[in-house]
Amino acid sequence: MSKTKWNIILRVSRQKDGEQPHFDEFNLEVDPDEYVLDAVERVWAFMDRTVCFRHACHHSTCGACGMLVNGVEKLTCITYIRDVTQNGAKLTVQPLRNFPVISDLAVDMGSLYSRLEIVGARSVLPVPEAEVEKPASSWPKEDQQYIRLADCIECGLCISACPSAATSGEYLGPAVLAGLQANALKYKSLPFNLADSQDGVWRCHSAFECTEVCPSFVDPARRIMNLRSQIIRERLSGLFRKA
Amino acid sequence: MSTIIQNISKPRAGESTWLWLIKILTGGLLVILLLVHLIVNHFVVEGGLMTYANVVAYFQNPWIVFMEICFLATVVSHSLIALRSILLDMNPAPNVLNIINWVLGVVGVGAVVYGVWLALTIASK
Amino acid sequence: MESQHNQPSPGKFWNWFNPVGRKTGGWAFILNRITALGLTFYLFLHLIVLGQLAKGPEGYDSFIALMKNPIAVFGELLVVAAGIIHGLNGIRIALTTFGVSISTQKQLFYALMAIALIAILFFGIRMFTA
Amino acid sequence: MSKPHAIIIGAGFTGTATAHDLALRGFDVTVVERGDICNGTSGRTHGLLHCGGRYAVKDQESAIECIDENMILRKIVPSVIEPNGGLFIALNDKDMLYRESFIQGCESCHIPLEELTPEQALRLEPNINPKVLTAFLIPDGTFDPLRLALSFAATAKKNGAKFRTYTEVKGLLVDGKGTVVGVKATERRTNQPVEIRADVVVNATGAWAGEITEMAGAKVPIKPTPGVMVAYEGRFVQRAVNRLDKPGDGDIVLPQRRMVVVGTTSFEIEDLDYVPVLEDHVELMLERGAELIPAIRTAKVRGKYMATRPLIGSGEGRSAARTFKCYDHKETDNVDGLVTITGGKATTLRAMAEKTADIVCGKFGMNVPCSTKELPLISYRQYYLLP
Repeated sequence: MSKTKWNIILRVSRQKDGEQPHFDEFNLEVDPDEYVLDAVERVWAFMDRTVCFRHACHHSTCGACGMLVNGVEKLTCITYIRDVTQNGAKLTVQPLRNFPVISDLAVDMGSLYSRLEIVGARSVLPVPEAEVEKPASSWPKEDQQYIRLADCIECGLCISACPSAATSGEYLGPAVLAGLQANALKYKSLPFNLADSQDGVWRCHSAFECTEVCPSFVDPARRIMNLRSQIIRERLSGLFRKA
Repeated sequence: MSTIIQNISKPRAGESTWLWLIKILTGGLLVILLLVHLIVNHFVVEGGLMTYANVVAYFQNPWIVFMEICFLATVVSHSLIALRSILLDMNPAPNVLNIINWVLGVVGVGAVVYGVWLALTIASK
Repeated sequence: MESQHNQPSPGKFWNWFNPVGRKTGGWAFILNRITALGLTFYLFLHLIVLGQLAKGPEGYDSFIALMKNPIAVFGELLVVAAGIIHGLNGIRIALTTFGVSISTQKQLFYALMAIALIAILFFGIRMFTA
Repeated sequence: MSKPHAIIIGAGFTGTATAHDLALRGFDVTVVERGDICNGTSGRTHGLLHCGGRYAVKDQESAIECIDENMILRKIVPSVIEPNGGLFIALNDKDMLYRESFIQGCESCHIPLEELTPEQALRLEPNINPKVLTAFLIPDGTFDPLRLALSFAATAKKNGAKFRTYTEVKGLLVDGKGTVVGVKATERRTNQPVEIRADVVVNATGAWAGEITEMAGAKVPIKPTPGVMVAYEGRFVQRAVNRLDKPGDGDIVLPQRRMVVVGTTSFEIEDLDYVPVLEDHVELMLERGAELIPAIRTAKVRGKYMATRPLIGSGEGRSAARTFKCYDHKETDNVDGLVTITGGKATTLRAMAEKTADIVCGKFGMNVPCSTKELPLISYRQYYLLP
């Protein structure tokens, strides 16, 4: 790791309880191979103890530290400083979009968690069902018995990046639809009706920004499209069932 | 369980699968119809329908009349269904949504009826 | 002070237009929606204008004469361009919805826009030289 | 009399588990946390659902606590755990020397283990070092740190506990007789001072416990000992892989989602609030991790982070006892109304809460039995649904 140090200006979005957001700038000596979250934590530790930000695991398993870094949704604990700025340049961190701001960089993702709960998105699932790109059937027999934490770390980046989620709070959102897609969809069940409603898959307008920002291999866009095909198949076969 | 489940658990009469399928099918159809429309009406037909006489002559063939009406119905349904899904982004309350459905329905049917009338009047000239 | 836990921040209708930090897909969506709104507006304009045909030759021919100036032709070229861009992008959306080339949706978009550019040039030249 | 009101400082593992236990035992609970849930050591723990094997030889008290709690957590909060077990593998003769004492240690701590031949081990986990000489199957597991704490916090909330995050304790409220009767804090969302009164204050701030006790002139023998962990992209194994040896650096690699996390090291620090990730420790993790799973050598680094373990007492780094202690400062420093709980391991959070709740109930003469061993926790997401 390079020993050269960079001097950057960290512009932190500040917003205390209802006032208009404004930026505070901090001059910081950083190591380019550090993460953006380390820089934010150093600002809190040494420069301004009033800075509020959410963070827990620091290695992309908890989903707490999502922020806008130079306007793009990033998981700051795994985003190298050298990938988002240069020596002597600025680095802007802001809270995620489409969530109410608790304070400064911390947002309240209660709406995301409660919807994941309602659609029954699983937090742990059998290993063969966990990855979208590898169908369950392609997993070796002995892997069937293992259970692991899901890919989705519920970090909210996809909800922040989604243009549909930006327009109204009712849209379930990419992460929720992706969580729903991972479960087998039963025709006319509550999750099916939630998915097949105007606030479900039909509010997605294929911007693919969710997959673009997802740090965790979930590929929500692919899952939403798969969910659509499932719903269309169910609806079409529903016709013949009735006939 | 919580307020959340009330307002999103009842799948509001929204753009269900059928509306979406119509939108995507008419969309696919339109890609062909639009190209045909552009090329035939303005490049193939002599005079490019630039004069009243050209148009009347063009509309004497009943097939053309039928084709233009189909094209109109397709493009009107596609655009109004899509406009409706854009309006859904305004998160309209159920009663407002009903009004939107009605208005778009009336506008759509009205446009097609108007188109048929127009095509027939030209054809009869 | 418990912030309203379950309420997302109430979005505004025009928030869909937020290109900050967006990549190809986000831009394609914005482009798709703008062309859609333009085309719908033109559709109804087009229908109203064609109404002149019912009133006999004077109305229609005088309107066509009016439309001969380069600005109007450029306007019509914009409509043609919007139609082509929207149509081709629509193919991309239909394909990806049925699972085709989701992982290569960006490349597909650029390829389709290249075709669109060629078509627009073709129509543009024809319209301005006719 | 109405429910006694307990303030718990710190919303990490110990804080949330204690809130859960006290809420069940009839306390009004307010958890005060300067950041959000798990933003201290608990968030950055390795994530190992410990079976106690690592401590079966030298620290059997901790080992027994771990295996018992391991089994309980698998029952009460399965939705945050990867319960796929673990392996202790020997890679050279020095490791083999540890084999006998490891078997005896595990048996005396009732840690179930099963010895595998190298072929069996490699068939179960093809990516471990092919030079494996012997392997032991033990009931390790992995958990998601934030969601483990949130599960306890959600259940506590369901039973009436209040969580005041982004509220930093600046001082303790003390009455005439020197009894702690509440906390002075800053509500960081508005930068306004706030005072919360309570019948008892539980100091569950882990490595920061000393900072809180200082406010009351009391002391706890805490030696904050950070360790570096490195997460690599790629789920090379389904089970946690431990080095068959006495505790050392980088001797555990565990799978988590689509990563493997190599841990950990041990070093001394002064400033608790920011501990840099030491570069040579990261290189050591790469080297040691690659010994256990060679594929790590070419894997992409996902995240490098550090967690400050609250070790108790005199022992040097590794040898310090890893069990936990609960101090009623009425006995230790003649300061009533303040109880400190620290030390211990992530896996033993429920047991630490039980002991703390026992002591706190004792102070109020309430002998309410602990019921958290069997009670399943509600979904961690409920923390966000409940008001």
